[in-house]
Amino acid sequence: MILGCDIGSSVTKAVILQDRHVIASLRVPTDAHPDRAMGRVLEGLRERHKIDDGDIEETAITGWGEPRVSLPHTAQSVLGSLARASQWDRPACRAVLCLGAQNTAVLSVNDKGRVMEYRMNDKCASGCGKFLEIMFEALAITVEDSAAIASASDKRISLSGQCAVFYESDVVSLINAGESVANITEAILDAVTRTVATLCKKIKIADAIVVGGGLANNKRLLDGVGALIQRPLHVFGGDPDLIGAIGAALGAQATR
Amino acid sequence: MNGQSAVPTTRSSAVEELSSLPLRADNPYIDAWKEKGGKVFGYVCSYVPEELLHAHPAGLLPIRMGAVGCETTEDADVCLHKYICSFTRCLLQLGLAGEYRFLDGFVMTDACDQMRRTYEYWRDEVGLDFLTMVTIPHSVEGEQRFAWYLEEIRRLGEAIAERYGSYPTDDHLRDSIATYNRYRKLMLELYALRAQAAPKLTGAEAMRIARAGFNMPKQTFNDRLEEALGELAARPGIDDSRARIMIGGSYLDDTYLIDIIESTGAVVVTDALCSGRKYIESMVSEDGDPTEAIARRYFEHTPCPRMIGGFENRMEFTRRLAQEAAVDGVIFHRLPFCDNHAVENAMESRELNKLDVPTLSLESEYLATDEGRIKTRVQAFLEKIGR
Amino acid sequence: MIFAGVDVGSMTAEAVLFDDDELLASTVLVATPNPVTSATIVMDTVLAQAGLRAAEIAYCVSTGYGRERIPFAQHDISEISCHGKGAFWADPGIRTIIDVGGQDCKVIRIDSVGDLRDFVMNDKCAAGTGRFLEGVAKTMAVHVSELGPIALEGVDPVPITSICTVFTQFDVLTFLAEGRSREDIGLGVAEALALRVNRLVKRVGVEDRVCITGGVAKNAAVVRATEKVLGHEICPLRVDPQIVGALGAALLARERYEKQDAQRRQAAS
Amino acid sequence: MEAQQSSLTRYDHFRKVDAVCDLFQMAIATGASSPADLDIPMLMGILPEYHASLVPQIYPEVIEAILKPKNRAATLAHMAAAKRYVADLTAALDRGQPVLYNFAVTTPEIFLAMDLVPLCYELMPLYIAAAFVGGVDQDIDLTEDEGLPGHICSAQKAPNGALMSGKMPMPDIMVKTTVPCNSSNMMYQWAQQQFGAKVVVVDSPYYANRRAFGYYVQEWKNMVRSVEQLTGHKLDEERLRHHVQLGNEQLKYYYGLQELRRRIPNPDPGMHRALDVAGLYLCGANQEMVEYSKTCYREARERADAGIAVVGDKKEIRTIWTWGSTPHMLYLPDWLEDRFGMSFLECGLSYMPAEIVGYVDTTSVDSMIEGLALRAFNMPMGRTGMTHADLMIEDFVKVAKAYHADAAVFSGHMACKHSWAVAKMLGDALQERAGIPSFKWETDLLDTRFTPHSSAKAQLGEFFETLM
Repeated sequence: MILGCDIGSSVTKAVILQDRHVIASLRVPTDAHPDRAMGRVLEGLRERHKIDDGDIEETAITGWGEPRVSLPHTAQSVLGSLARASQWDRPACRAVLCLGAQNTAVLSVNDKGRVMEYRMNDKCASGCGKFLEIMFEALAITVEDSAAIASASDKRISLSGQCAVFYESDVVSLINAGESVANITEAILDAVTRTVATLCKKIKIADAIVVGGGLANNKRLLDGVGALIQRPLHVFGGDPDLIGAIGAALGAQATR
Repeated sequence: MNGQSAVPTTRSSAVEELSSLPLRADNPYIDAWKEKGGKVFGYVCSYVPEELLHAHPAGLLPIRMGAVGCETTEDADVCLHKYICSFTRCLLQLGLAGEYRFLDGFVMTDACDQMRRTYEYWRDEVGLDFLTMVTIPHSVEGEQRFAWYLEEIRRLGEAIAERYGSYPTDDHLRDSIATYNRYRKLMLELYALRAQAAPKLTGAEAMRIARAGFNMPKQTFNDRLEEALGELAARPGIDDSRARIMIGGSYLDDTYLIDIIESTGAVVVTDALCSGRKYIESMVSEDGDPTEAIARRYFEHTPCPRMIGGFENRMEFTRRLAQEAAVDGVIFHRLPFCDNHAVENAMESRELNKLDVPTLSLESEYLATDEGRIKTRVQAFLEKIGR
Repeated sequence: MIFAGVDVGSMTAEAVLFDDDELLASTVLVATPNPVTSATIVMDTVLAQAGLRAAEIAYCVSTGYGRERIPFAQHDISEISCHGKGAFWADPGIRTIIDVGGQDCKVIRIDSVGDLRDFVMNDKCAAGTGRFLEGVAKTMAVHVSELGPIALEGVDPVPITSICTVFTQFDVLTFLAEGRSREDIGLGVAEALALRVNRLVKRVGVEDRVCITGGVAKNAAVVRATEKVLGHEICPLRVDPQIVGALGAALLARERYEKQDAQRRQAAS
Repeated sequence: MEAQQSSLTRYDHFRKVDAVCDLFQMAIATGASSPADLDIPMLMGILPEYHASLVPQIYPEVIEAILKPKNRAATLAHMAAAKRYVADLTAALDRGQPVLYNFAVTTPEIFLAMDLVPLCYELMPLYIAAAFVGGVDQDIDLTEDEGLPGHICSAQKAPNGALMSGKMPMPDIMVKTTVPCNSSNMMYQWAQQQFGAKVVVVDSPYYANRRAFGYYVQEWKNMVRSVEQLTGHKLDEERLRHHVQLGNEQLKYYYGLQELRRRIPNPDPGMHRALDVAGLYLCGANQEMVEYSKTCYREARERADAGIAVVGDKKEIRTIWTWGSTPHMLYLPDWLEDRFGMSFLECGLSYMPAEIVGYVDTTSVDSMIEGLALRAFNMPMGRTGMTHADLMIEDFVKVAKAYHADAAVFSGHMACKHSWAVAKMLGDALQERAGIPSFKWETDLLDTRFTPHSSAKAQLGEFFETLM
């Protein structure tokens, strides 16, 4: 059994991989303390999945919290993990898009699973989950509900700008001007869709893309990106949020 | 067919027609021109000698390209990083999206790094029948520099001749010079109507009329403008304006900023924009070799910050306009990442402040959506100058 | 005679009632996404507090982000002029006002009668605004009002390197993960904010006396850090620094009313 | 006669650069091979007070890098050359010679031959930023406080701030080639207005053809005439020949080193690229700079002959940096060498094609000016900005192939419109025609706050880890 963990800044995702199959998975809050999060992971495995620490042959970790974990582990690169997990899920796919909380990343992979090219969002953070969170806070809606709310929109509005906070003031202006929440939500999702599509177009993508990360389940976003880049998008099998954790575990397995 | 338009003018008011001319694919003049077999040439900079294009016997309609109405830059952003100015990206976006499909040719300059670096994308990704560049020295001092520019212009003429046959004769050129000089004189009259104690039109109207001038055959535009001047002169002036404002900066063809300024009750009575007064100021000499005369006017009288050593002249120009129009304050606009105008505006602003002319510097994207933030600054500026 | 000022910002809304020379009542509320709703609620609240009715207000001026759409205001004035006026009333010695708002940071210079002389606002990037502190507080799971007291206890401030408000929250998480104390992080954030404010101050220059308005003025750590980088004392105001904009609006309401009244009289005579 | 304060102590930038040269030379002279071997308290005890006060501000990572055996000799030689340059400058200043700031895309030979003080406007801040933590950040702030925007190139924001705060002497004349950018052209106009300097323009035409070059040579000749008229200093043919010969000799080793970097494994440490950039700006200034080039060449040659790689026993990832190095992270290439096996072959600020530039013909004043003009025409940034993007793209595809590169790093400088407009085409061309991936990251030449070191390391680490 290999424990794969992806320690994000707010949530830690963990999977147990056995013979390349996921036999257990869980999510725990990180609360800025990767070590404590790892403790919660092990505890959850024991209690909910009856997996003892001793059953775990190896722990592989990726993500923001990795350098801050004192538990013995192998470190796995974020991009390498995404590449491996996508190959594991859909061996024919040669590209991955990860829509995470802090970062948006797109990468292409060769037939050996090696990363060929990648791009991540630039300095100003528009285009990531955090950005959407801030925007929707101003509208008092959640990221989860946004796609459904946006579906009722009846007007196209363009948002521009670079800074998430200034986008937010544009959003406030729109509210101020009496725009409907549906239309504004659609405008926000549209802006993010375009940013993500532009990022994807910066690298060469031959065919289908595997999409992982917390925002991969947002249908409005995915359909929009797919239409703009004209490539089929496949949501990472099972829970797309686990893509990093599975990739990390696969990385450890590959070197055994 | 040189310059004579077939589009019937049905509207009763010339002002109304000119201030609402549809752009690009919806522009009836471009349609009519193309239908008659004419070529349409776009350009983006005040250093492109329009007379030379206009005079061509093949019937070239020069239009100054803008990107009003562009809503997104997602494709251009694939090519150009966001550190490239948004006007450049919006324009390329329209090119990539096929909005400039009707163009036969595009004449660029190397006047600014950002625009000139999109040349290859226009060449490789957009595809036009004719694409070239007129390159410009960075100083007007010294005959060798003028000679370079003159040769660039001759080469442009030769390249067009090679592609579309025959080179304009001196008579063609003189006709064009006359047409353009008339255009400039009429536009200066329009500015005079703005600069009156009770301005006859708003800054937004003036900008829309000027934009029509970028997008119509000049003879037709001149005739309509002459009518429009009559209509405007007969109007009552705006005698309740809160403040008289001049705007300065680079290329601006969207009334966005002026609308914000004028929504506070101020009137934009003049401008020192590259797409405004700077574009129409000073005539081409009607004597001597016409090509050389055209080159002289464009090279020496276009006050562009790219010219090192030209600051005094540019400042003098701005000062003169501010005095002529008796402005209460100057609002400088720049696009983010525009080095030329960011520094120029700061330098001019200092000089104006020394003369007790209050200034405000604003930065906004070409596709601005930040009305609230700009309006607060403009309103506070007016409050500051006691208006 | 009653004059009112209402200031609707992106984070909070304030209302002030003013009776000739006396500050009658003031209210600060968290803003709703709709500025008209915010303004209405905050005005109703302040009226109730003073035991007055809306009809008793002689003149009302609105300011702040939603200033143009406040139906019960007769006039709107930029928050820049209002902050100048309000601060000047609270302390006639004030010449420089630093207003740290939700999305904007402004430095305002006023003259010896409280009129606006010059101002500068942050461009393009929200670093150095109230949002910056709010995001950090959220990341640290404390209320933004607790940030000041926490930061005052800091001894070894963390270096905040990111210029981006969104990314700073990420930096803060990293510091927490590295075991840095909340106090040191709070202090690092206060110093980073002060540095950004100082950059803005330099663009218009500074003249004593200096004050800070807006909610951030209540953050003692930011005030202290700003004093340090500025080299000028930040003078405390005798009113709640958050109501200064609304107060200025009420004062300008009185000015406008009196001016119009004088004109009316002149016309009548 | 009253004793005057010497220029060396009067101008902070000179004093600092001079002291850094001493400190680096001393650190290396101790024989220590890592900072841990240095007896800091003992050294602090023997250092002059000013020098000691600077020690805590120096990047420890830079000390670590320069003490490594592979970097020692070249650093020593470079410091000697920089020290000599500062000494010559300050001596000339003390004699009351006019100060001429020359833009980085020119070289100093002509001005030295006119007995002027040729100060490369952009160079002192480069040295300061390389050695000191947050080295020129304050100067950059001073400039921005004037109302100039952040996106102006820090290579001009920093010296402008240094002039404002008296860290460098006021200019009498500034010589500016108009290539590469709007940003620098505007900042020289700003300096003209602010400091009353006379700006002499060397207009750099668009296009890389014979017509353009003919025009450019004439511009150089006109510039010489203008500077002579403005200063009353005549160009001395023999002095010019002397410096041109030094420059030629320096370039001989420079070109040789470029050849050596094509070898596998690469024998030339990456940290030298940033030093080479400074070397190009000072080409022909002094004998010591020739020695620096020679030292780099000799050491690389020895390593190449012995088959020793600069990346040690790591698997080498041969990279080209299409923009440049990041001066405020002087140690970065060294850090990447030792950690990831990255070797730094060439960058946009070091690539100057020998087959085009060659050597300056010393026959006559005309031939020398022409040769120097040809070099400036093709200097880093000059070549980048001179014409259509194709030239830059062809150059890098060629370099990638000739140097057997495995990857390209595009360290995009925020102010550089050229590179940020070309990045996509360049990356595509490198992938399609040279088969190598490229990585793009945003940085600033001199401003350490734009992309903090920790973030830069994390981003680059991610890339090289993925390649490993």
